[in-house]
Formats: sequence, structure tokens, C-alpha cells
Amino acid sequence: MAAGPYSEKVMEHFMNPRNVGEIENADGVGEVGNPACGDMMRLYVKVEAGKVSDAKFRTFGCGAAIASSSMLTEMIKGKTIDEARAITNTQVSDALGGLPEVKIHCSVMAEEAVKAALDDYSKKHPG
Amino acid sequence: MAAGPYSEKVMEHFMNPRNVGEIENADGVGEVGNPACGDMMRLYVKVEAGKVSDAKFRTFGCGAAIASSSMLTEMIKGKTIDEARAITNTQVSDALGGLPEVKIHCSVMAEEAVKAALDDYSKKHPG
Amino acid sequence: MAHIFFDHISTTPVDPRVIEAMLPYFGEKYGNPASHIHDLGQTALRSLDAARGSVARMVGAQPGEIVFTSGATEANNLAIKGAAAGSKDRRHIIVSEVEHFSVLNALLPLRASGFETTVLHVDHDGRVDPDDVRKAIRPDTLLVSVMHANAEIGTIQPVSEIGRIARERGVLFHTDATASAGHIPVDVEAIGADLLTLSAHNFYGPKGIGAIYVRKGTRLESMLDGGFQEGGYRAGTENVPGIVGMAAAAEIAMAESVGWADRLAPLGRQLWDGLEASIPLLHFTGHPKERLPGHVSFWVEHAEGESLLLLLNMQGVMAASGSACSSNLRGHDEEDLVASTVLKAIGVPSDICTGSVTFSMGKDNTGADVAHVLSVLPAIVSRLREMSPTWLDYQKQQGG
Amino acid sequence: MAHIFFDHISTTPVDPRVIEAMLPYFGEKYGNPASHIHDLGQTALRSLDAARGSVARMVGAQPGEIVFTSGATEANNLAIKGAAAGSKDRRHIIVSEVEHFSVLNALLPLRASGFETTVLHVDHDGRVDPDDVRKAIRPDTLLVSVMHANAEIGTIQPVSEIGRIARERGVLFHTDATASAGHIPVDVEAIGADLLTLSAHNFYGPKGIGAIYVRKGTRLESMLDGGFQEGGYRAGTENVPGIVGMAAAAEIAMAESVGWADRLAPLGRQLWDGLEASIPLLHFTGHPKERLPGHVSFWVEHAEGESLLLLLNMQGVMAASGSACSSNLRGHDEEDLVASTVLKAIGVPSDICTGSVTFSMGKDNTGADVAHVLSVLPAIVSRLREMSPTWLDYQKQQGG
Ligand SMILES: Cc1ncc(COP(=O)(O)O)c(C=O)c1O
Ligand SMILES: Cc1ncc(COP(=O)(O)O)c(C=O)c1O
Repeated sequence: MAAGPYSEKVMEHFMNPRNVGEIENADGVGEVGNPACGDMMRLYVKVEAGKVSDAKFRTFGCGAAIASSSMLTEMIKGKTIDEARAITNTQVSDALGGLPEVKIHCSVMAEEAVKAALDDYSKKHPG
Repeated sequence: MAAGPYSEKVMEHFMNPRNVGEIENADGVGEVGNPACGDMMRLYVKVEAGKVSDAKFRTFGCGAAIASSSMLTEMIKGKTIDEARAITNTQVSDALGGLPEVKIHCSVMAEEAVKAALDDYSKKHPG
Repeated sequence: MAHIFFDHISTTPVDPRVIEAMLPYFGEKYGNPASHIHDLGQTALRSLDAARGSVARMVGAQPGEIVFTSGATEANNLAIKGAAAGSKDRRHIIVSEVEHFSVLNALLPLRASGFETTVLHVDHDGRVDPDDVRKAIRPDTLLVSVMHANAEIGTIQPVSEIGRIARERGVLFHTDATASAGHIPVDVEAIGADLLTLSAHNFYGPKGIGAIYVRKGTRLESMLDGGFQEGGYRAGTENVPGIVGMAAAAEIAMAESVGWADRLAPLGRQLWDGLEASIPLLHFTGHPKERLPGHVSFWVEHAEGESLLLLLNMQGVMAASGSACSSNLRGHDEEDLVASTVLKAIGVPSDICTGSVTFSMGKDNTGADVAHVLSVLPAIVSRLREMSPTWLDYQKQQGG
Repeated sequence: MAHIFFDHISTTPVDPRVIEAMLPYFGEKYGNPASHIHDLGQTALRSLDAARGSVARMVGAQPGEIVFTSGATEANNLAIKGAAAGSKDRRHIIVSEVEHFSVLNALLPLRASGFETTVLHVDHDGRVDPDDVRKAIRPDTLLVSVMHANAEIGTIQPVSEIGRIARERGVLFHTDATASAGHIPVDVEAIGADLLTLSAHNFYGPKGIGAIYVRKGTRLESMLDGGFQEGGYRAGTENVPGIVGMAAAAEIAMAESVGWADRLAPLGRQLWDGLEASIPLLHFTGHPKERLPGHVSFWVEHAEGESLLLLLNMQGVMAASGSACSSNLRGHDEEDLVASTVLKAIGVPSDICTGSVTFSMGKDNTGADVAHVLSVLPAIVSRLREMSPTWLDYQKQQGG
């Protein structure tokens, strides 16, 4: 494979992102970031029986942002809401084999997107 | 020949200086320069019938100083006293195919040596 | 896989003839010109003199007016700081806002020590209005520095007009010809430059060597103090192989660069037209006509620049971006990701300017390279847009 | 004709293995490390990282503490001026009188801007007394700069002692290891250096590249402002082939330099003894023991230095002189002929010090080279003396 600035894992997720798209009538949608800052992520989750049964994303952003989004969706699928909420940016970046220092914020964006999507879910499904 | 910092003519005179030595009972001796300044020249002349019949030198100094000394002795031999006095440093340096700017003073030293030697001659042979 | 280098503005491959010219100066003719008392030193010194002549000829200067430096950054720093240090009373400097960081940042210590600076705006095409230069000149103006051509957007500045104005007003004129020299004609008399920056690796010479033209009589203080080299403007043992290489590159450029430009200009036009026809919401940057031959720059909406470059690279196409995200992946924190000041200067909206791309062709690129790029880029843009939430919203909006 | 290079102190031939390591970085791996988003740039960046590791290892540093420069002159200027610019209150600098001009002259603009300097004397062997350093340190002392080894007279300074004193007193210590690195062990911890200068062309690497070691945490302002390279200490596109070459030279030196020194030290001794035995009125300069291996320097009475070198060169022997007359044949007037400050410092009488010679051997010199030099030099000295009026007078005087 070509020598990119990223780890092989990042490049693999960037080239073949998992779960791109949107979920019709998603149970929760979270949007974080801002194109002005170079990246923006919209995360859709489906929740069944207290677990994240499906997740899809659309991201505008750099290689790290897209790979972080892809990795995140893989990580939260099948997790309980609490487990998904507990995912940290470090876990995302570790799962990707590390990110350049200046790109840590991309994994932070992924972490924030889950929280935003689950907040949205909680708001729509109170109690 | 090796590529020296000097013209071929300078190197030729430096390698094969003409008229090195001293004239016993010289009619005039001129000494100019100072080893502290890097060069010193002693010029001996023999004068016959108002002409410089012989000239020899000893010089402590760089390549340009030795070549200038050598060239000078060649130039004054056979000249009248007035002709020899009229020789300029530029004539010496031109005859050598030119000298580096910082070495012009070596040809000046040669010019001054003739004048000093002829002054000495005049002093010893008044009238 | 394809291997298409469209990033000549960042650097160029060293021409094989240049390599051949340099090679003997490493292991055989390795003398130090300062040791010119012996054969090896003398050989080095003579090569240095000859090389200075070639580089001087390239820009219409006298050999004694060429000072070799370690590259364009040093030359720009020397031009600005050296002129400032050599100035008695004049403490005002004028630059354009699209100068390279090695000009803009060289001003920082000067400002701290009391210099005043005027940073001229550029128009939508990235050009300085010579009239703005005229208006900005004050009685205490020392120097005007406006680059010849911009690397990122390709725009060529009206340097001759600016040079004329500076001359009329008795102000020094420096122009950074890093991106232009070797590609389009650069002549210090035509430009009216007192100081002019050159960089070898930008015209098929080696990295680590550049030069500054210093018009005879220009007051310039050295930045590197030490030995007697470079007429007192720049101490340090000369990079003889680099200098010989720069001279060889200059000779090649003098002989061939008109031909390169004649070939690259239509290739650039072809790329431009092809992009325009195949990618919607694509915006070209820089001046449409007054630009470097073979240089095509643009930004696209709804696709981020680094991602574009990564995907292009996967297709064997190497290019550059002024996007923040790709600017400095080696920095220590997010603040090191600085969006291009040039794109901001020409009014690209900051919320979407991240999708910028600079394609810069070189003498060895072909029509097939252009065709390949045109065959892969539309799909790359579409792919990224399909992934982008902003594109989705845009389409919904368009759909009504 | 013989071809004997005894002027390694001025520069060295690039080792063939170094040339081989560099070559691919001109025409193939020509990427700019700043363009690390694509393959060619990424390759360049990785090579840069690896090279930094090699150079760091050579002096016992961390890779992040190595800043590549265009050479020793830039490194010395950066050490002195960069530390000065980074200093808040401390405005006193201590150097030795035998430092290279790139240290001594770097002080000139600082003095003009209010810095005070102490220039330490050296003893007859050219050594600084560490106690003098201790005494010279004041509460406002910022930096001590004492070179590791002197090029002209070969003397090695007691840098570890000086480094220890500087550390104790909380003062920065810079040492210029241009002449020593790659030839004798140089370790930043053993020396206690905060800043250390390196030059590739002095240890079989290419010209135009050097480095400065900057101990982590040392305050140093950049001199070349611009892009993001070299951790902010030094802007400008990296000289990738040069850096790769310097690293290759460092690797070779790490593996082989102990062997070189073991061979050169006795060759140097042989030359020393031979000269002593065959040439009257010859005076060695520098420390007899604490000196660079294969380095023999001296002056002779009644024979001028440039003439000695010219005649040696005619016999195929290339050497250097600290003599005024050979110092700068390219200058514009006599004032550019500056006699060695080093010879003055060690008390060589100024009226006869013009006959100085520095023989500096390198890894490829042999015993046969020494024998050749010993076979030609006595006759050369005699020949010049025979021509000299001072020798005539001296002999008359001796004769009674
Ligand atoms: C001790 C020392 N430092 C610095 C330098 C300057 O090196 P460069 O001219 O390669 O920049 C020299 C050059 O001879 C030197 O001997
Ligand atoms: C216009 C211009 N000037 C100066 C520079 C600095 O050149 P270097 O990094 O080779 O010193 C660049 C580099 O891209 C440039 O584009």
C-alpha cells in the first residue's frame, strides 16, 4: 500500500469506510463539528432493547475524520447505551493504530458525536 | 601545469625566479617591505655607463612578491637609470599577466625597491 | 499504478543533467574554495565563479550581484532583515498579504524592533494593484516586497509596474521569484528589482541551495557572520556541488524553459477546461490568464482538501492543498493547522475553503497525465460528497 | 605526480557510500517533506526522521534535539544569536579568542545591541583554562562558547570541565564541534553541552549541510523565519539529500572513526618527528598531546607561508596556512589579508608568523603520504630561505 501520513488502519478505514449513509427514522441523530473547522460529522443511531443496533454516518472532513467516524460506528454497534456513551476518543484513536497529534481532535469529534446522538435519542425517548 | 591562484606568468617566475642572489660590491642596494607585513625585498644593482648592467634580489614573501621581484630585475636590466626609475608597479603587474587585487602591493614593493636601490646608488655616487 | 507528479510547486525532481554536473564535486573535486592556494581549492573556486555567471545570466544580472544562500527562505529573510539592518532612518516596509511565510514572518522580529509594515490587499485574482503600492509608500519607506508568482494560486504579480513605482520613489524593491524563475522569464532589469530571490529546487536543481540577487550598491547587512565568502553578504563554506547544480539547472532553464512553458500552458488550459466541464461547484483560484504555465488551482464545495489529496494519491496523482487539515500533520496541536492565508486573501469563504487543490505540472508531464487526472478526480469528488452531510443538505435544498 | 590531500580541516571528500546514499534523493525520491500527504513527500519525511536519528546518535542526543542547518557557520550564528534573542535579562557572553570567525563575528551585532562579551585568552598551546571560565561568569552571563577542537592548530579544549562549570552556574554552554565530530568522540552528555555545532563536510559528508544540537528546553530563537520546518528553529525546505548524506556520514563515523584515529595518531606523530628532525627553526603549534589525530601544525622561520603552500602544491601536496598572505586572495584590498588570530593568540611572534602550515590528514592518507611530504618539504623550506634576505642576515649573524 502507498505510504500515507496515517497508520495502515486509518488508511484502510478511510479507503473503505464502514456504515456510510443515513438511517431513515433514526432513533437518534448527532451532529458535531463545523465545516469551517475542516470537519463535520453526522451520526445516526438505531436503538433496540437498550442497545445500539445500527449506526451510520456522514462526515465532511480529512482522512482522520472519516476513519474515526467509520471506526466509531463499528465500535458502538451492539453496545448498550451506557457502554456507547463511555467510549473515549483515545479508544477510537487506539483502535485506529494512533493518530497524528494534530488530528486527535478528529477522534474527539467522534466521541462527541455518540454523546450527541444518544442525547438526541434520550430527548426523543424520555423515561 | 597545476591550476594556481596566479596567472601562468606569475607561477612561471615564482617557480623559476630570475636573478636571485646578491651582487658583491653592488653599486646600489634597496631594501623595502618588512617580514611583519609578509614580505621584504632586497634589490642589488650594478650600474655601468648610466645603465643598470646587472640586478639581483632576495625576497621573503608570497608568490606574487617573488614573481614581482624576478620580473622587476628582468625589466630594469639594460635600462638607463631614468628609465628604471620610471617603471611603475602597473608595468610590473602587467608584465606578469596581472595580479590579484590583494597582491597589488607586491608590485608596489618592486617599484619601491628600484627607487630605493637607485637612491642608494645616487647617494654613493654623487654628482 | 500511475505515478503523476502534479506538485512541482513544492519541489521538482533534479534533472539528470544537473545530477551529472554535480556528481564530480562530491568525491573528486571536493575542494573548499577558501583553500584556493592548492589545486583542489582552486578548482572549486573556478567552478564557483563559473556557476555564479550562469545564475547571473539567468536573471540578467552581473555575476558579482549573485549571493548564494541555502534556499529561498534564507534569501527572503536576508532580503528583508538584511535591508532593514542596513537602513539608517527608513523604518517602513510594504509587502503583499499573499507573500510566502518566509517574507511575512521575517517581518515579525522587525515589528518588534520598531519597524512599521503595510500589508497590501490583493484582488479576487490574487493580484496587487500597483496603485496601492504607490499610495502606501511614505517618506520613510525602505522596501517594497511583492512576489513574482504565487505558488498556491499561480497568479503572476505586476512586478514591473511595482518596480517602476519603487524606483521612482527611491524605495528598494524585492521580489520573490521562487515560484517563477526557470518557468517564465525573470529579468532584474525588466522587473526593476534591487533584490530578487531564487531557489534551485523549484527549477529542477537540488534542494539546499538558492540565491539572492543584490543590485550593486544596495545596502544589505549579512545575517550569517563568519568568514570571507560571498562578498561579505553570507559567510560559510560554499555548497559547491549545490551551487554547480543550481548553475546547471539555470543553464537548462535558459535553453529550454520557453519550450516547457509553450507546452505546459495548453496542458494547463486542457486541465482547467476538463475540470470545469466535469465537476460542479468547482471554483478556480488565481488569475485566469496571468498565471504560471501548467498551474491549475481551485476549490470544490462539499469535499475536504486533505481527503481529496489522499484519494488522488491512491490513484497515483500527487498534488498539494492550501487546506488547513493537510498543512502540517507534523505539528503538535490543532493550532499548527493553519488554513491558507492566500485563500482567505482572495475571498474564498472560510467555511468551505478547505477543499482546495493545487495542481502544478512540470516539464515531464504529458497530456496523458492530464487525461488520467480528469478521469479520476470527478469520481473522487463525488465519493467524498456522497459521504458529506453538507452535500446531502445541499441537494435536499436544491431538490426543493 | 603525487596527489596528497593534507587539508582535511578545510573540507573532506564525500565518502562513496555517502554519495550512494544521497543519489536517489535527487532524481527519484525528490519529494518535499512538507508535502507528506502524498507518497513522494512521505518518503522524504521518513528519510528525514531516520537521518535525524542517525545524527542524534552520533552525539548522544535525542532526535528531537537535532536541528539541521546549512552548515557550521549557520549553526554557530544560530547558537549565539538565537540564544541571545531568546534571553530576557542575561546579556553577557563568554567566548575564547581562538573561536572560529563564525562565533567571533556573530558577537559583533550583539555588542552593537548592548550585549557584553568576555573573550578568554588561551595559553601557549591554545587551551582555555577552565578556571578562567569560572572567573569570567557573572550573574548576567547567558552563554559560554568554547570550541571542541581548533582547526588551525589542532588543540582540543577541556570542554567537559568547562561544561561542568557552566552547568553548575546555570549558564548555557555551546561548543563548536566542527573540527572534532566524526574524528574523536563527541557526546553532548559527556561534554555537558546545551548547544553543539556539527558540519557534514568536515567528516566525509557533503557541503551545505550541518546541524545544531539544542538540548531540550533550551531557549533559542529562530534566525530564519518562514514555514514549519525543524521544530520552529529553522524554516526552509529541508535539504533532504544533504541531510541523508550527513546521516550516512554519521553512521560511517560511528562505525569507523575510532579506527581512523588509531591509524592517524601515529601517522601524525611520524610526521611531527620527521619535521622536527629535518627542518631547523621549525616550531610546532597547538597542544602536543591534546590534539586532533593526524593534525600537525607549525611555523618555520625565514620562509613565507603562501610560498610554502604553493611549492608544496607543485609537489602534489595540498595543505593550509594561517598566513595572512594566503588567507583571502579574493579580497578587494590588502586589508582583506588578515593574519591568523589564532597564531597571535598563542604568542607566535607577528613578524615571523607568516610561515605557518597546517597539515591535516584524513582517513585515506597513508604512511607513504607522510614519507612523501617529509621528502619534499625540507628542500622547499631551504629553497625559500635561500631566496630570503632575512635568512642571509640570520646566517651571517650565526656565522659571527
Ligand atoms: C571550528 C570551525 N567552526 C566553524 C567553521 C565554519 O564552517 P563552515 O565554513 O563549513 O560553515 C569552521 C570552518 O573551517 C571551523 O573550523
Ligand atoms: C513563493 C515562495 N517563496 C519562498 C518559498 C520558500 O522556499 P524554501 O522552503 O525552499 O526555502 C516558497 C516555498 O514554497 C515559495 O513558494
